[in-house]
Amino acid sequence: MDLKDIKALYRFLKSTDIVELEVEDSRGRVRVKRAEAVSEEAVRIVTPAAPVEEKKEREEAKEEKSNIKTITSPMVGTFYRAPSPDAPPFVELGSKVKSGQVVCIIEAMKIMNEVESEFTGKVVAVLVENGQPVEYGEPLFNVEVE
Amino acid sequence: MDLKDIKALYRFLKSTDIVELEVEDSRGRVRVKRAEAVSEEAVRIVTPAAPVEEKKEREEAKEEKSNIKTITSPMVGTFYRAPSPDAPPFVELGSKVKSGQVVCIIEAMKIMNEVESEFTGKVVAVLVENGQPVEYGEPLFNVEVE
Amino acid sequence: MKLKEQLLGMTDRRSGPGFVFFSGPCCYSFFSEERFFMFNKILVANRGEIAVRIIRACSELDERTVAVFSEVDRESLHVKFADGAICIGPAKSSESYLNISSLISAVEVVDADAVHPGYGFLAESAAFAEVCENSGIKFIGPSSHVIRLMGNKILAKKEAEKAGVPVLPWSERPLKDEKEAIEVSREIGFPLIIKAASGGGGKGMKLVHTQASLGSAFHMARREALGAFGDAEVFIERYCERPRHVEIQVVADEHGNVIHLGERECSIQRRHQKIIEESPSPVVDEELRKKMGEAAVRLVKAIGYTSVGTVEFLVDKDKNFYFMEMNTRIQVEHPITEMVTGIDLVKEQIKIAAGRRLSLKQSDVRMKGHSIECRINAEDPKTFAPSPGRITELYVPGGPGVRVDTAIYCGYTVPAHYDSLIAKLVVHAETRGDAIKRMTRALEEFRIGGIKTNIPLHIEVMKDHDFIAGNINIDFLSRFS
Amino acid sequence: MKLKEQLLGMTDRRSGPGFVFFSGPCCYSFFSEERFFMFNKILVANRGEIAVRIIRACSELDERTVAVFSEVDRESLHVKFADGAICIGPAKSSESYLNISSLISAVEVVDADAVHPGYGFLAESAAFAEVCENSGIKFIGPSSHVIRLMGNKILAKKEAEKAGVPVLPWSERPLKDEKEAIEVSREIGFPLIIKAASGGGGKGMKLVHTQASLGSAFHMARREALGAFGDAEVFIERYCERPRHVEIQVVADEHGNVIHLGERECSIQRRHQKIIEESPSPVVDEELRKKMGEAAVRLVKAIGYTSVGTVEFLVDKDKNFYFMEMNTRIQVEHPITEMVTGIDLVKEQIKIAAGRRLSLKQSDVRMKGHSIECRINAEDPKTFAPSPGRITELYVPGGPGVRVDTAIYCGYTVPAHYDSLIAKLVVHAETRGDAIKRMTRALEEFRIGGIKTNIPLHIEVMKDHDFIAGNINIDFLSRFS
Repeated sequence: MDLKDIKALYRFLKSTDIVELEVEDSRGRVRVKRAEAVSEEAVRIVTPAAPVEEKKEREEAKEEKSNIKTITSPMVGTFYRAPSPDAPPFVELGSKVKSGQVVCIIEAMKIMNEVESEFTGKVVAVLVENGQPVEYGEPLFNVEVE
Repeated sequence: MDLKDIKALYRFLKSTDIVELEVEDSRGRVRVKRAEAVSEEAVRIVTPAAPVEEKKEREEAKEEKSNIKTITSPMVGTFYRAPSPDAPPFVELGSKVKSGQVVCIIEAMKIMNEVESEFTGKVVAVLVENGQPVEYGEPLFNVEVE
Repeated sequence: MKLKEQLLGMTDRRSGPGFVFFSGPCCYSFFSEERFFMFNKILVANRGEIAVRIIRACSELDERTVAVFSEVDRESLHVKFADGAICIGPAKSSESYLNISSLISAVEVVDADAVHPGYGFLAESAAFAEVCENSGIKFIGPSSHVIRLMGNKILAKKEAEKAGVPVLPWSERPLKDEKEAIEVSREIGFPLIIKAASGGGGKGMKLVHTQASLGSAFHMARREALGAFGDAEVFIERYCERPRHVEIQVVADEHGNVIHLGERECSIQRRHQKIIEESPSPVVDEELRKKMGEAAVRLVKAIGYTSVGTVEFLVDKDKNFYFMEMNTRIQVEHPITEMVTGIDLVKEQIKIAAGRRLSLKQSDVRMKGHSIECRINAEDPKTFAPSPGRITELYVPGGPGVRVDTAIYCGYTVPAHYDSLIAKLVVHAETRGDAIKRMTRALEEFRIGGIKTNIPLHIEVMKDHDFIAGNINIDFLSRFS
Repeated sequence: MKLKEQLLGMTDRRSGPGFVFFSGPCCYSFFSEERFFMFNKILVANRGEIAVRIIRACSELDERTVAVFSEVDRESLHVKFADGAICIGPAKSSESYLNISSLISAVEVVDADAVHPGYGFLAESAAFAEVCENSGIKFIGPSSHVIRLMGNKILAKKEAEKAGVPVLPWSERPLKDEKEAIEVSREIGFPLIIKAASGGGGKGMKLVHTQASLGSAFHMARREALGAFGDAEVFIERYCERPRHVEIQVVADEHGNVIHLGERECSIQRRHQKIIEESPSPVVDEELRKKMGEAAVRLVKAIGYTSVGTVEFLVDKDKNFYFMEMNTRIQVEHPITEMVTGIDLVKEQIKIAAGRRLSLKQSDVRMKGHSIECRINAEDPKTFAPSPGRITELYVPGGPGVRVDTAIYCGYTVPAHYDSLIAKLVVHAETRGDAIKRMTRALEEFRIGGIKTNIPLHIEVMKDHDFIAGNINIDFLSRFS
């Protein structure tokens, strides 16, 4: 932080009613004191960084609200988009799928397991490359439900 | 945190009646003060940890505000209220003391060390029994300063 | 946690609990010139402290590991410590850690060529070992044949008898009906025990005091055995009163070399679950150790056992010992043997699986000092009810002669789905007395906040006069509840 | 924390970091019938990990302890682990941990009858030992006479020569003036070293390459010695190029029994501060160990030394060894000797102070396996600047063969006032190679958040070709900065 920064900061502060400011880094400490102002809006205190779990919850919440559903892998194995190397994929990006329709194969212990869509809608994302290994619960396709 | 962040934060604060904000990370310390009531009560959210120091600070603050001062032991030793077993105590509860006046003796390694009051005022509390061991910094007397 | 990223960036997986690891590239790259890989990758088919234990051994051997985890174990330490990790199913063990096809599939997709089963779960599943054998995956343990043989208590006892290992008088065959049971009871006398052929570890046993109750006990035992093990076969054995439970650790390579590493005293049990183990045993002298050790080695050689394993004996008050069963895996309590012999059993087990020869002869084995293990369980010390939950505070004892094997860390949530064992506190000292003092000191330092543990019970035992005097048998703990 | 409460409720003081201890009464009450108190109470006149180490030893011996602390150390682990604690002064060491009258006064008011000085602070203060002797307080260490003798490097060298212990060619007396220095330099040759008689541990040394610079170096050395040690006496010694620093651990009781516990290799140093130690040394064979051990025992017997102690040697590339100095206290690196011998040095030290006889003969001492210690310092690994502060995250490595001696815990604030050593990570394994792998694994598991540490430097060393090959000398670390 040099004089230029400090001047810029001061110009900004002058335009506000902040009477005290304290910043410290990295990722630590912010302190702001304003001259008394009057406003009836509620105060919201967001505590910082509740990591993974909260983010997940938020994502889930978003999913629920939106009409994008995810088809996940029901087992560990290798992901195949088509029944055989020369056959066309079960579904393409943009394909319409129906609930119960086979969308891919997971090979596990030399057995080809068909994976069916639980949703009816349009495939809006293919999340795994053909022939790649997948773990249990790994997202495979996003489907936009009507 | 750069100026942009500070500006964004300020925009939010402006929409509220927060007059003081303190954030610290990670997972620690949030402090918010709203204008609200004219009473000076603060919304104090005390996140755990750092108990001792904070408490100490608060105690000191309280002490500073009040006119009760504490005389503490300058060394490890045995606390004696009088120069000899049959002599009267240097000070009694309610005695007036002057700055520099001897208030007790701490015996350390067979040497009698006189402890002087740093304050002028009235002894309002004797905190240690005659003949008891004391550690460094242990409170001995409370003195009400005029 | 994307599988692909893991598989690509194996060396970056060694991240710590809660925050990112700060060091440079891992040791593999450095040692690559001189490294002799025993296996390409070892899949650790377990969880908790034993998975961490195995990963540590592999890391010290420069062997790469892949952890498996159920959905609730995503934040577990074994996942963080392994070089790679793969989710194999939901929380329920039958669909994850006990799911053979899921595990084999995981081995295939991560390109592993060996599996370490740990203890519990599939460690003594002959079926799992057999699938590995048929799929060209090295099962780090004995052959499926031997697992199956020792898994049947009737066949195991017969093998022991053949090898000249003492057994308690018994029916010498499965019993078809009540009549046969009564006949046998005349020879053996009361009290006697009815045991399930497919039982083990204290499960499926009925103590019978009089002939009057023999009939109903026999039928109940068969019914329970069928329900619990899918096998109604039962047999009768003489009951040994207030025995000690003493086991011999054996190590056998694939070239016919077999040694034993002395005994472990495991008499402090609650409902047939060992709680405290020690080595050496306060009752086993050099002569008895030699006799029991030689008996265990005879059995191991007779059945062609390879890998580490344990032969369990009952020892009566006159120091007679009787074969009870063989555990064909690494034991929970293996660290106490490591402490007194200085031998790393899990490393040995992996080396044996890679075809290496034992580097030690029986005469090289020296027991030094005394070691005790306390199993720290997440449970109420009074009611013994499990106590899962988030660990909010943690202080792990340290200093001389203290070893802690655990998968917990501050902030970790102990899931409700699995065994309540969360840590093994192990001490080593010059004498038994010193070891008890050291264990007391370490238990008093140990702090686990947020859940209840049996640490207070362990402290009580360490201060118990009978325990200190070595007066223990398998009923010892009953007066602590 | 009221002193009186502590003194009354001694047994309740064993509370843990951050939360209240949950167990019942402490072991003292239980063992009281059979307990033989060596001392009434032992005052531990130190802080940090060594104070914790001593308290652990006392606890295992059923000896009661009183911790001392400065105002900034109120929340330190040694305060929490001791049976009692007393504040002895402000943060500044000269007014607390180095304040003899404050410590003696503390001994008196808490009714202790012995003092353990640890290392550093007053551990090698003949004055402190003498005050203890005159006050009827047992100083757990050698006599003040011996401390004073070995504290003077000129007297110490003379004693070594008398005892037939090899020393480097030297001036054999303190040097009065430049003329005398030049005379001596003709006999000894260049390069040579000017050392302060009252120096030690690498302090107060001047390396001189040519006669031209001898004069100014001599005057500077005298001036610095006077400033640093209050004693201008200096002497000249032949310079030994790129030596190894190897020391012998000795143990001597008050009945004339003296044994040695083999060597420690301490060549990995930064600015004469040891960073990594190991035992056995990669260069010391059985014959050299015997010769050095016998030399150390001769010196100890000659000066009438009692307690544990260390005789330090320089070893040149031809395996000649030369007496350097004697440390009359427990060393920072004592755990590696404990790991390979199985002997608890701090317990031995306390027992010796209580007048007990050694329970071991030289022939009973067996070194088993290999041990390494890494000193974990709170410092920037690049700049070596100290890094005090609050520890916000902590994962301490565990598992087989890993020992951690530390006074830190999660939430603890490392004060800026004292030494930056915050933990000693010690491993033990069957071979040196295994120990290096184990240390690497443990270092990679170790997580200390909130402050910087030298863990990355240690990991680098463990992966260094020369270190792995055992090619080390006291200049080894210079290429790591």
